[in-house]
Amino acid sequence: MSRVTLLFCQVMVAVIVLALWQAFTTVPVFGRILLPPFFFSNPIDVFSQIVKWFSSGVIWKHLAITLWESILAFVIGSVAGILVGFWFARQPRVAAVFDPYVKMTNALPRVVLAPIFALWFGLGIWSKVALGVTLVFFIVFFNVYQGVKEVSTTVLDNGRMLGMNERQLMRHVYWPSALSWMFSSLHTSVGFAVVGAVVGEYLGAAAGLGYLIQQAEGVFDVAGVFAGMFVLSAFVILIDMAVTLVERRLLVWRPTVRES
Amino acid sequence: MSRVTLLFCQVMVAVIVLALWQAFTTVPVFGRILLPPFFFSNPIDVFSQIVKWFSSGVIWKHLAITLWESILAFVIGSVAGILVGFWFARQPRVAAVFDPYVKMTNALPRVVLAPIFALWFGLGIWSKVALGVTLVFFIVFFNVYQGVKEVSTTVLDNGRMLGMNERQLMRHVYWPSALSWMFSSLHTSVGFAVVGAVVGEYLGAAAGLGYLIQQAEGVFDVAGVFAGMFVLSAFVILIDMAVTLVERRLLVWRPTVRES
Amino acid sequence: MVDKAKPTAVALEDATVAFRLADSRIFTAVEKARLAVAHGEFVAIVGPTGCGKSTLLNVAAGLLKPAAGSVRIFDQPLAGLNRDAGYLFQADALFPWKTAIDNVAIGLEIKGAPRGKALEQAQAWLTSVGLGAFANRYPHMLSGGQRKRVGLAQVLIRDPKILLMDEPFGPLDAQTRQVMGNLLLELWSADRKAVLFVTHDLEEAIALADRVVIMSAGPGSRIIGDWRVELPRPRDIFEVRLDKQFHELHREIWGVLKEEVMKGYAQSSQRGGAA
Amino acid sequence: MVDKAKPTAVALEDATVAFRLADSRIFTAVEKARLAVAHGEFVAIVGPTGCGKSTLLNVAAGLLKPAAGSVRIFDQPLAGLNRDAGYLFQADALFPWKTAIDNVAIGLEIKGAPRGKALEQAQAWLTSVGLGAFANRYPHMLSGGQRKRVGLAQVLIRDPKILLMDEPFGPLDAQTRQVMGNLLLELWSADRKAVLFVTHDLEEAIALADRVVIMSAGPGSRIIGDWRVELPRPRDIFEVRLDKQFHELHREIWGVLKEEVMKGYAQSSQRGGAA
Amino acid sequence: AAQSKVTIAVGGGACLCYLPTVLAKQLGEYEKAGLAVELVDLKGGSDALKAVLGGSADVVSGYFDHCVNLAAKRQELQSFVVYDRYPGLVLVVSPKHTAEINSIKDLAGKKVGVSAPGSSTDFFLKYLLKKNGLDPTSASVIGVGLGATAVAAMEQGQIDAAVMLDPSVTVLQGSHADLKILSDTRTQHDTLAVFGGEYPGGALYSTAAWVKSHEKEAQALTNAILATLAWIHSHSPEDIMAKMPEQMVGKNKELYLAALKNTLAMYSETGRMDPKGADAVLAVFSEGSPEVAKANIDVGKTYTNRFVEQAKTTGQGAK
Ligand SMILES: Nc1ncnc2c1ncn2[C@@H]1O[C@H](COP(=O)(O)OP(=O)(O)OP(=O)(O)O)[C@@H](O)[C@H]1O
Ligand SMILES: Nc1ncnc2c1ncn2[C@@H]1O[C@H](COP(=O)(O)OP(=O)(O)OP(=O)(O)O)[C@@H](O)[C@H]1O
Ligand SMILES: [Mg+2]
Ligand SMILES: [Mg+2]
Repeated sequence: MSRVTLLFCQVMVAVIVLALWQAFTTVPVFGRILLPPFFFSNPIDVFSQIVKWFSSGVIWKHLAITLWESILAFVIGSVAGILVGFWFARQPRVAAVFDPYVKMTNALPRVVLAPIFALWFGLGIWSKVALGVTLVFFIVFFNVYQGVKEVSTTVLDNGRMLGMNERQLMRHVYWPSALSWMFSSLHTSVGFAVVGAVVGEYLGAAAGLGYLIQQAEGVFDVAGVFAGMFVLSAFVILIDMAVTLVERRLLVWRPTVRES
Repeated sequence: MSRVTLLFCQVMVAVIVLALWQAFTTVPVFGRILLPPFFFSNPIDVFSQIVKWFSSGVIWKHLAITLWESILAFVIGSVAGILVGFWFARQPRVAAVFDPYVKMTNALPRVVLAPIFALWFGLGIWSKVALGVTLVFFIVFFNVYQGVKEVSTTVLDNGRMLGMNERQLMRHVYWPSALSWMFSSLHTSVGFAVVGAVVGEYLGAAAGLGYLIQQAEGVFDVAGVFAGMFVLSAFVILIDMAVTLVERRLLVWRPTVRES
Repeated sequence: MVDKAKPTAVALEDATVAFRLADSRIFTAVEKARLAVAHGEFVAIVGPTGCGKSTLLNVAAGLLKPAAGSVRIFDQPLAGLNRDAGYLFQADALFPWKTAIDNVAIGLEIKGAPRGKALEQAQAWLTSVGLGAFANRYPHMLSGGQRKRVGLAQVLIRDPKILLMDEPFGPLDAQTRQVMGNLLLELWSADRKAVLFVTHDLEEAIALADRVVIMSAGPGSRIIGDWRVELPRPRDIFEVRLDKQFHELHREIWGVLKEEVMKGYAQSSQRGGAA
Repeated sequence: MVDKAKPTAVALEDATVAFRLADSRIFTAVEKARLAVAHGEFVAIVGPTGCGKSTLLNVAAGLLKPAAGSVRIFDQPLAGLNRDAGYLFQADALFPWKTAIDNVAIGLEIKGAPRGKALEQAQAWLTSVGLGAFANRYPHMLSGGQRKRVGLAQVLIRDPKILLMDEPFGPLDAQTRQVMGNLLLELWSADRKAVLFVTHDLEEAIALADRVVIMSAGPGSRIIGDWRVELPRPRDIFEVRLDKQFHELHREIWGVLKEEVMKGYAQSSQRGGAA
Repeated sequence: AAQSKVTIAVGGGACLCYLPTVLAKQLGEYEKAGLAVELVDLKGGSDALKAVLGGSADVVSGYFDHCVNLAAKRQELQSFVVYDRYPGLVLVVSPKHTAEINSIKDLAGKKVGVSAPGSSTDFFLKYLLKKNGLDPTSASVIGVGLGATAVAAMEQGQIDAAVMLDPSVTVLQGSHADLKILSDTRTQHDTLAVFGGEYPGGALYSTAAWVKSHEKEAQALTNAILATLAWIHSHSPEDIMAKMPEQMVGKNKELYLAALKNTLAMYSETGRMDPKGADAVLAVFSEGSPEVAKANIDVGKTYTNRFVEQAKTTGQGAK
């Protein structure tokens, strides 16, 4: 499939979804409006809201804050996840001891922790970053942990017989071998970083997209809510593209899959 | 490390953490209480709250509801994630077209969607299940998708040359090969299923642990909040153990890692 | 050279195979290979390492598309996978999540054979490759030679009309090699499959095959020799080596081969040279 | 049999190796193996497939702990990995994420050699194994024999005091095999490493080694023969085969080996038998 | 002179009950009083309060009842200016259940929505039930929040009734002209009927320690709020709406205006705490929470009118 066809298909999907959305919010089906506008707004309103935000420029400040929070959460969370994942995988005893606690921590509802984050990190961006980090960390951690354990035994033995010490094994064997696991988790966690930031703002903030969404929600301005979410999603795609670029660069060595 | 030593270490970790917690909430360090009891309660209060819940039996109803929601969210989310993951991995065109949309959807703040879930699924357990599903699905999906693509080319070619059709390849090649990816994501998503359920309850419910936690929060009963989270975490460990059992059973064929 | 009476099982017509390298240069591994294997014919391919033998089998299997030229299987142009062929890969290709017996039985199960019967036959096959006692081992618990033999049983149990074998006896000791060779010949003579057999052992090639094909050193490797082996059938692999004709043929082919190898070695070891 | 003057590089003393199978039965692969390789000695191990040759090398490398018996390296009991040894594995063990040249250079880089110098030497090594032109290929772009040779260069560049080689020339054609064999002998005679060399080619074993050791068929494989090869050094692998002494030795060892193989084959192919 | 910086944590900025805090900022009243104020929006009153207790904000703009509630936890909070004289809580019957429920007494055994269990709305419900001779636990309480979830639940009749705030009430009134309201404390009448006096809603409060050590700031805040209240009562709802930030008004201007009109009476004219109201708060909470009932709280410590008095004597709004 060429790039052009692909783009065309993608645009078609968007068009169809938007058309259905518009139709179901305005035209009754069997005497009932399937998507009540009170909850779903409609694409035209949402679009005009987005246009207004961008043309008036109010959005930039909020967007910048949210993006910055997301990126910080993503970077800090994934770096921590990678480090701890490696550490656990290489220290099976430590891992065995802490395993249940890690899993317990992962099950804590982050929303409930918000006041504690506010206590520790204040009401500025850092409490939102912390919320995002608690989501990203676990996703990356579990994958890296598993990825390191999946190293081919032969290749690992070869590294050891070549005289690699723990640090060198890490760099030349575990790290490249766990890369595809890591990237898989990074793709998931890009979204979660943003979710964390927005939920953080939603729970308490003075600016950011989450704040905008909350304001809109408070006055039942669904178009505003959806517009906020759209802008968000669009920017996630951008961050994800950056991740994909890095991935391509680091994984050049993989055989390209044969066409079937 | 024998099972006994391991258990001992694990218990020790818990004891130390609890002791520190107790100490920091009561004894001032440099004239300051590090963990203000208003935010952190203290282990003894939390413990007595848990005991009270269980001895009076009030907890069972709430626990049962939350567990049931979590399990449903976990099962539905992961089955859907696995199916869609496989489908996308085997249909690269479909995957290419929908890829940006999946990523966009993953970045939607679920909390904001709560009203829509309430509208569609009511205030009963299903709206909470839906919230959990939106978390679990993406985690499992991304990993299964990647896992299927990571199949060794030689083994895949062998399967194809042995005359396997798409269904048989799925069953005999892709599925077993993607298993360890899948389980890695399942371990992550157990926690997220619970988080989804609790957050859902937190946003609107008549029962469940999230409801209990929220009630406690409303009257500034931090011990109650922590007690709720503890009970939750403990049960996550149980679900995770079930997952691990299945994993062990399905992955018998793997070489056990050599002691280094 | 092809027997006109029999249909052609595999025909490569001026097949050229090229790979795109990382720096997006093109590496031509095989150039204009022309090879026809008649139905029931046993053809051995010998050539210096890296000349393109595996590549040729991949083309015949339909796993690789030639950049130019065509592939015909039983006189039909090959589109997609070659469904008539069984392929024993050079690399380890067993399913790591299946025991030896399941690995062998899968070939029958795919065709819809009931599991009980498939297992029974698989056990018989394991026994004939000398692994009856290892039925319940997972591949990582087997030695290199044992894995190869499980792979052999996996391919043979399906009874394909065309056999593509890439160094099937490589990691076996000389004695086991002969046993396996005789097993293969027995099977082959029973219902005359077309066999494409890659080996580095010229003696083995002559002892087994109807024709021995020699490839030149790569890149752009070609088929540079094609000898008919007129030794009488049925043959015993060990005894046939005592034949005078055998020795003459061996010397003749070896002369060509040796020169080719040295050429290839000289070429490919230069920095930035051919590749 | 060991030369008393030289220190012993590798000494297995009644080493027994057992594996736990999936059904938690114990499979004894090697039983009471007793083998001493003197400093500077070249020992070839030959034996039926699946007898435990690779297992023995793993023990000498410190990758496997024997269930009973001990391993001594330069007269020190081996705890953990054998840091003096270089090991060319039977299976493919190149780092798939490194190009051929990086795969070779890594051996030096680990020791702290500057990258420029390591690459330079790696290129030289690639050239001597005939792959100078393939320096920038990732392993999956190489043929089976090419990968093996990169592996060979990877091990040799480190110049280890003990060489463990598991069928290093398996997937190579006869001609390249000889070239590689001569290369190995040249290196070895320059600074007399201790070499443990597993092969299925008895001629190769005799042509290269000071001693040829034969293992019995498994399970519970033992070392059942140990021949000293008194052919004069330096040898040319091809020419040494014309020697009369060579042929006598070959016949003698072959007699023992053949019997052993047939025994092993009969044993292991019975259902539920040995394994 | 350098302005003092004050961070105010608002317990859900979108609620009309907190409008004066936001409006004061829009009008520039804080600056006039010599303060640089940052408004931070939190999900709810209790989150705002925690932010202040944790030290990340200085002052809460939220419901006064938390001061009483927390006195039971030995946290000393003190309100210094009250801008809502009625609580604005409305007990609404779901349009789907209008027929079955005619009075509070009919709520026994029914499902009633509150913003969250343990919240002010919850206590209000329990108090009403008790006052009408029912067991406070006789209705089952469901947390539905204050926003769209609550509206959806009401529209679909998933709950029989709910305690709501504006603008949600107005939204429902907009689509159901015959919406049945059992108690409407946006009005003086119902507030007096239920609580026997004015009942404080939104107020500015902080820890007693902060108030003591930041007299100047507390005074300035009081002045700003008083000035804003005066402005509110001297302008039309349209004028007020025009001053509010656009994202808080949203696209549906009529809705906002309607809600604002419903709410206007709620805003205090004096900023004073009515001592009877404070006692009523204690009574309400004693009803729902045994802990508060037991705690022997001195309500007098939870508020002070001295800043309001001071403002009166110097003339409203520091000039
Ligand atoms: N994916 C690839 N990309 C680039 N070059 C490749 C690729 N696969 C194989 N080659 C090159 O094509 C040539 C032929 O490879 P092939 O594997 O067919 O050799 P072969 O004859 O089977 O060798 P051997 O006896 O060592 O197995 C080699 O030079 C190899 O380097
Ligand atoms: N992990 C394992 N678990 C159980 N059995 C094993 C394991 N590894 C090897 N074995 C068994 O031990 C025996 C010796 O294996 P080994 O790999 O040493 O044989 P080998 O002599 O190298 O054979 P080959 O020439 O085929 O490579 C074999 O019978 C094999 O099945
Ligand atoms: Mg090959
Ligand atoms: Mg071996």
